[in-house]
Amino acid sequence: MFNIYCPYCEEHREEEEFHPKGQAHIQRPTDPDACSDKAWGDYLFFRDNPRGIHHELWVHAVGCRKFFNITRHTVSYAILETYKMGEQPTITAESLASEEKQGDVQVADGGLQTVGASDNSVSESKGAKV
Amino acid sequence: MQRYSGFGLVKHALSHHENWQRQWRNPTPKKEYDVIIVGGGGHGLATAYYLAKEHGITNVAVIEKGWLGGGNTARNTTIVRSNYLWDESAALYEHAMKLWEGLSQDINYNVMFSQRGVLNLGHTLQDMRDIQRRVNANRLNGIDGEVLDARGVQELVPIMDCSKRARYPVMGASWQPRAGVARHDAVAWGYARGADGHGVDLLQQTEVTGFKIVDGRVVGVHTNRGDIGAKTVGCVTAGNSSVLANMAGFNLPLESHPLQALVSEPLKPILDTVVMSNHVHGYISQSDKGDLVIGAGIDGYNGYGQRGSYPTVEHTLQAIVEMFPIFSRVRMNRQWGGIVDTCPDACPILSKTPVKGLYFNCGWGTGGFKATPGSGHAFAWSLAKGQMHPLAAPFSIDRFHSGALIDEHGAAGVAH
Amino acid sequence: MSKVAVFDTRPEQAVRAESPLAITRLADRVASNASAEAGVTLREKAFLGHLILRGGAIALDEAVREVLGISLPAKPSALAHDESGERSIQWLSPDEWLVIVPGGEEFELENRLREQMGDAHFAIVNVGGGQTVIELSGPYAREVLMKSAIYDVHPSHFPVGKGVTTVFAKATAIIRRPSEDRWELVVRRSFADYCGRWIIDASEEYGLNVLD
Amino acid sequence: MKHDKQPNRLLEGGRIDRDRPLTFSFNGQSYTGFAGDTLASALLANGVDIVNRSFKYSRPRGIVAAGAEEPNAVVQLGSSEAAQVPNVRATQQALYDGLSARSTNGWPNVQRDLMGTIGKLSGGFMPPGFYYKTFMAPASMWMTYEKYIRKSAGLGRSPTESDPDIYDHLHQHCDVLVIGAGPAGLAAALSAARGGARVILCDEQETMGGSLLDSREMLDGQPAAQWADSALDELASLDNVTLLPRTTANGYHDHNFVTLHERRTEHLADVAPLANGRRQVRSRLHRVRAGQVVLATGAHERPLVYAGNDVPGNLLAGAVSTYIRRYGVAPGNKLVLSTSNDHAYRAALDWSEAGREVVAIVDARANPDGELVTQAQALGIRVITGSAVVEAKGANRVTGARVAKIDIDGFKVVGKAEELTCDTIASSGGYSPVIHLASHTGARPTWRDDILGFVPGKVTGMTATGGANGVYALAEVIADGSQVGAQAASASGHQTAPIDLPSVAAIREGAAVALYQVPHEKTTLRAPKQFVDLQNDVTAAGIEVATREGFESIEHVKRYTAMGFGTDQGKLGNINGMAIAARCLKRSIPEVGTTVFRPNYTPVTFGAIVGRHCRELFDPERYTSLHEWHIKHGAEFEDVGQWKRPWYFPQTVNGKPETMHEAVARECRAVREKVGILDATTLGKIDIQGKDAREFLGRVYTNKWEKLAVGRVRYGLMCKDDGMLMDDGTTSCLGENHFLMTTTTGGAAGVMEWLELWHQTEWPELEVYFTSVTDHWATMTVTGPEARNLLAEITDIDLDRDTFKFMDWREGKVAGVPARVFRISFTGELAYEINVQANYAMPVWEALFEHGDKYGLTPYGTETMHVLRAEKGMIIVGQDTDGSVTPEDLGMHWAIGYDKPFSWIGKRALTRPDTRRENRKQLVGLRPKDPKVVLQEGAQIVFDPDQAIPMAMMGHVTSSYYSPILDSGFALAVVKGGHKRMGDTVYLPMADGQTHAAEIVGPIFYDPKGARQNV
Repeated sequence: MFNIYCPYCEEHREEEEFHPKGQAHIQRPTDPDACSDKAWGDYLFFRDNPRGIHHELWVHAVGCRKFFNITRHTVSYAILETYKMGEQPTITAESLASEEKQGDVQVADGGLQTVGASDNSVSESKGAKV
Repeated sequence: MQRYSGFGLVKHALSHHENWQRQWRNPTPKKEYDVIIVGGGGHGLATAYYLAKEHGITNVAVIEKGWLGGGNTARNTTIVRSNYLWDESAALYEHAMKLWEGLSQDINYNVMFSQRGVLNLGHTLQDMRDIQRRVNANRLNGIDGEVLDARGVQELVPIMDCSKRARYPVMGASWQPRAGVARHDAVAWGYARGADGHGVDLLQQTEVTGFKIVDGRVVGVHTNRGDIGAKTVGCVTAGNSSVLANMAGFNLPLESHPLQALVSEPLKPILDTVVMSNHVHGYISQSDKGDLVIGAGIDGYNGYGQRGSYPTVEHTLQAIVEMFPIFSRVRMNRQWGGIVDTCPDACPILSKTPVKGLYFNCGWGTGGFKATPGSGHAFAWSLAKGQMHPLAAPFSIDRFHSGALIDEHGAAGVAH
Repeated sequence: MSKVAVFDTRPEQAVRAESPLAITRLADRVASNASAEAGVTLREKAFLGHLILRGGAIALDEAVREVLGISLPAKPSALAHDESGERSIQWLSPDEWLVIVPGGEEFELENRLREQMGDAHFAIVNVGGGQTVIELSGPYAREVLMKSAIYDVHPSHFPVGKGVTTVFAKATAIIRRPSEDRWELVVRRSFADYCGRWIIDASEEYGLNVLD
Repeated sequence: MKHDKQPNRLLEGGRIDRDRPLTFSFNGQSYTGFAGDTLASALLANGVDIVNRSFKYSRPRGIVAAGAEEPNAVVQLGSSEAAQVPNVRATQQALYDGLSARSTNGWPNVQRDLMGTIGKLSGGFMPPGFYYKTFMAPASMWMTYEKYIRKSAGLGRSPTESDPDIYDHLHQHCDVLVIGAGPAGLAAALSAARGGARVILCDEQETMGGSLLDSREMLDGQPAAQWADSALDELASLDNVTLLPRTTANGYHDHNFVTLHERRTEHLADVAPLANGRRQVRSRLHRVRAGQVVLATGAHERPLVYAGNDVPGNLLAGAVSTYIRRYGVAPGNKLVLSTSNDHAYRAALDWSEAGREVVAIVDARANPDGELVTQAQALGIRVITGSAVVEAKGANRVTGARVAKIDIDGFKVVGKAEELTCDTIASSGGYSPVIHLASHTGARPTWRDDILGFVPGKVTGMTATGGANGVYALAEVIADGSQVGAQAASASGHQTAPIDLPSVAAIREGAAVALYQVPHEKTTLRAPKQFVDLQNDVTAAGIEVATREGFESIEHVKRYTAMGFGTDQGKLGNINGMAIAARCLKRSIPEVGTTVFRPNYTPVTFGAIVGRHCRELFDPERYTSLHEWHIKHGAEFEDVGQWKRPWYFPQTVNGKPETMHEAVARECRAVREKVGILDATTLGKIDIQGKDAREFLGRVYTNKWEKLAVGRVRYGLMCKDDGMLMDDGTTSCLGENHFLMTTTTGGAAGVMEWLELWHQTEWPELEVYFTSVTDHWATMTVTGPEARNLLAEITDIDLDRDTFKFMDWREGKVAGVPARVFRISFTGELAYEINVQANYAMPVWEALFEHGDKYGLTPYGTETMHVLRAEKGMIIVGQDTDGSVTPEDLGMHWAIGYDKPFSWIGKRALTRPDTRRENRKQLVGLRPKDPKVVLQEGAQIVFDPDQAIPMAMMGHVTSSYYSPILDSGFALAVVKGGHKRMGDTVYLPMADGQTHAAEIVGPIFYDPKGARQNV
């Protein structure tokens, strides 16, 4: 369960006080009537769904009731930064491109899971045959 | 291919099980295939199986980055039903249901399809209106089902609290007798063995890293084992569909969410049907091994971590204990999560894409397992014929621009 | 008519009022284990004046100091009282504060604040009928909060003069710490009975004493 | 009674209280143990060999381990039906007086079990996955086969009565959470606490101290256990430390959120006893948010895999030491120890010190030379090197051990086996760090060849120490723990205060050898069963067959064989299984894969996870300020969201309570003919202030607002940007910059957040504030021809029809209470909605009834409200709409401001191809041809009743009632192209075979001109 820093309350709060509201920075077209059906459909339904860095809109629903943005890794679930409405992220997939390659991120595999031969645990072992 | 039977089992026992054949080969990739299926889960393997069996297209590869059936196939709670509200989805899921009913014999692999019936409970007047509407629609679509009152529910599930004491007393339920559960791993393995038997190459530990696209038409895929050519490519990668779509240069109206499930310790048989409640928000069945298999809704945020947030599990068990107070002393053994690709209208996408020859089958959200045979069957038809199967046509990506959504949130309210 | 309709919701003559917790009959419910050595003591502070202030901190601060003699708490989650301790103002969000005053003062207070604020962009809303204050004290009051609320109520994290909106059981509540030994919950009227019954249940092992 | 003497109880030693004997029963037999025993140690003390039957082959099984890793001793606990607890691990259940337990499998009993014989006979026919390969013919038989498969599965049984106990949660927050109170954990907790950090130390056992409690080592010249006691004394004395014994960390979630399960009373009884006269919780779940987590969970010993290794009398070497040193129990007389390492020699030393015979130590290594080896030899114990126990003999108890020289790399037995007579075989194949919790977070374990085990992967804010990190030598463990604890304290902003380390007599240990499955003279497939996962009856042969069949990923192997899917999650078996798979596939263990465990570490009762959120506290019940009146007047309630709303008010008519139909008919007539009153408090109310309030309304509502005058009220529709109706309600202009918006009961919270969303994210420049006043105002709807006359009696507001018009609001006093009165109508009758501050609602309501008698004032509920509004063709969002309905579909073009300057939310979507479709489902009225028929809500509509299934469905009934005023059934429905089908006949084929016919009409059935509400 996430521990989220609310940029308005200026402290970490439990995830249960917040609601996720989808992708951040979705701008409503300024002149909807001039939008093509495709453009309008894209605005309504088509979202980034990255495996990695994602900018999300959240609301501190049981708290200050303010909406704000979270930059979060959708695999490790690490929260890289939270910032207020109207602000832009300082951390993005691009800015992290070098070090935040997915392979470096620890992935929970769920269930009783197995990490295949591609896993880094191999490189760290001397591969002792038994 | 070695046929399985009780007699065969005895024969093998006498030879100390030394002569079992591989259930599928571990081939090296060819240069090119007629069709490449990306994703070795239930839907992908079923697609490959029907391509070979029904359409004679056997020069096919299934490319899986991990191990066969290791994604949502291995993680779902195995409920199979077809009592969906809208004609389009009802038709697709009922198509699957009919295939389920002969699947074990068709693929000579016991998928343990157990038609023990599914109850969808109603706790409010609106729940009951929706149930009536759905069951009436199912009946006129030729899908079995009836509406039960609280007494009828109590008779079917004596251990459930159907009293007025409950916070949200049970007012009734929809009941689909032909629905039930199946053994998830067996579905993947059975289709895999069947497809392999028809000559399909199953390439595990092989990850697609990109698509080869020439003048807007797909001609192959890049993988960690080199490039592989293909005339047609079908992506059946559930939670990772958006990632692959981006590789091909377009976006999908999908969000990948964590969907959690849990099992109790194994118990002696006590629950003989599947019970689902949208309102109290949980569902439960008992596996043949004796575990109570339990789940509920998705987590609200996007997540590829195959784990979700703890409160979701708490609320799920609150719902289960509310419905079944006698389970308070039963223990939760294990909890896990899958990655479900959800659509705005809680319906799947089976569709052509902006890239010629590249097809996507995704967006099944929480309802994918039950559709496995139907999805694979209709998708194979579409890949073979180069046009979408009539049952698949309504599920095109275009609906998100035309507005012709098929809103199944009612039927999909609880993960299932 | 003015641009905003101010309205005194209190009758002049005495009319019977019912607090949100009236229906819970707290005293009857806990009579069984109420006792001298009760670990938790509960008291409803009913019928107080509750006002929500919305607006810019600077403008409101002046007005509030002028009218209430308290300076507007600018720090998140800050809670300020006047000398008497009867009037308080609490930060709820960067542009929202909760004022609680003795019952009957709120209408005049609203008018005076509006005067002070003039044409500034602000809002004042009387919510006194919609919420009530539950005071918890006693050696185990904090344990009861730990059972109920996800927020960290350890003294090192929740000093006197703090107040937060958070999850209490399955309701939303404001938790406040007006003094060393007292905690306050501000709960919505329609959830008050649920919160009351929850507290009774959660404090059972310590013994609950209810004061009117 | 002979059971009173405990044959295996040593005369001295152990941390049990021999002065406090406890009686308990197992499978109906009565036994005696001592305070401080676990059920397992007490059973062993009493010489109980068989505690269960295995679930696949029904083989007799005995106790193997002494802790959480025990796979066999899983019992059914409980002396009464309601107190039944399935699947209790005997090694973790403290003994209490009167404890009653049974084996979970075995028929007629575990001693003589018929399934066992069947298991013996058919064992060979049950290779892994055999059920996938058979039971397929004939197809019709599967459900029958399945019944028997289910019967033979499962461990314990669920109680069939409700739980008499209660549970709860405690939300904990700390700087440092230390999991495990062994040497590493104690040292870590001490140094962190001395640094001033808020520390929580939890340990799953009855007593804290972990391995120190049965260690042979001396710390500062004293028994290790004493050092543990003094460390615990200090920790207990610090008020920044919370000690939680009997508390298992079960789940490690994101951002250092850990769930701890504290068993508060399980060690006392099967139903929680009262504590000073008050109920206490049976167990408590701590939800911990930790700054830093220190993983000090130690390591689990690995058994060796050899033939017959499941016969009772086969134990883990470490368990033997634990039972002797901690419980004063020697679980046999003649011991053979089979080991791959020095550490396990302790078992033999403890055994011989207990005065029992060590037949031999069988060491897989060619020439072991550690100190413990020398000690053993000094005691005259026979040490057989380069060898292992290849097969255990015996059926219900070990009777001997076949020992042979083995070639580990060649995986074969060399030379002839020697059979040693013994009744106990202890084995050790090394140690596996307990990495489960770290795995929960998704961290991938890392294989280390030097310790032949996986260590936890990297987790932010977590450090593993001691055995959990592959550090085993006591001196290093304590040093490591102390340092890790200090670091954790400083990481959370406290000083580092490492402890002064105790002096330990270091014991030099020789290197261990990697041995998992012991070779047998026969091939694995032909040798007697060699068990890997005892609980799920997974054998080495099974794993080999799986790999032969192409299951090459360890995950496939596990799923195909069910290895690790038991309630122990393969704590003993997984690494051995992976090693066997690796051998079969000619790969290394890490190449085959790593196991990532999932919560829970050990199973947790649903009750503990649910806590207090059950029964009457499962979900809040929201009440209006008039709720008590409704109860007193016999209301039946309807759940609307979390609200309890009066549904109808059945009266007793000549001794009989009215049916709902009768009550509703009476209530409807009262409103149409006299006057009725409804508690409408639950409607959402939002106070909107600011100079841009009007502009904002224009953007979120479909209709126009710029001209709404102060004192006036308007109905509005709210859409999402996809054009679909989301909510509706009236909004009143209280002042130029001041509005009161009402929403549907269910939509209140959603609309409030919706307004904030648009204001905060899209239009922050608009000067407007929203505040929920839903709970502040109580709302009473007085409606009916007599409404004005009644209200006039107790209000000072001028009710004259020309000054106080329909869709006006006025303020004044009602029954002496300041009130805002809104002249709006959801019934079609003259109506006044009275809003007063909620604290005064009851006296106003009662005053209305004092004056209401002569007008026949009748309270009515939501059902009557629905009938009356439906007669007027007024929709209910969520009943007549379902998220796929636009305002145009509802024929509400009059409420759509197409020419508003701002492109309001939902407008653009109305011109998409699908929303332009001619045959969209549109709201219409349905008049059944047979007026006696009340159509079913949810009934599907077809145009041609004679078509074959599947039928073309053209719409469905959304609302349908009997109208007492029209004396007929009537309905609202959505029908494809319905607006152009007035007068058409449609058909509704029902489940009972009947097909109803109905005529499409306009949705307004009563007073279409709206005259009655305008009087």
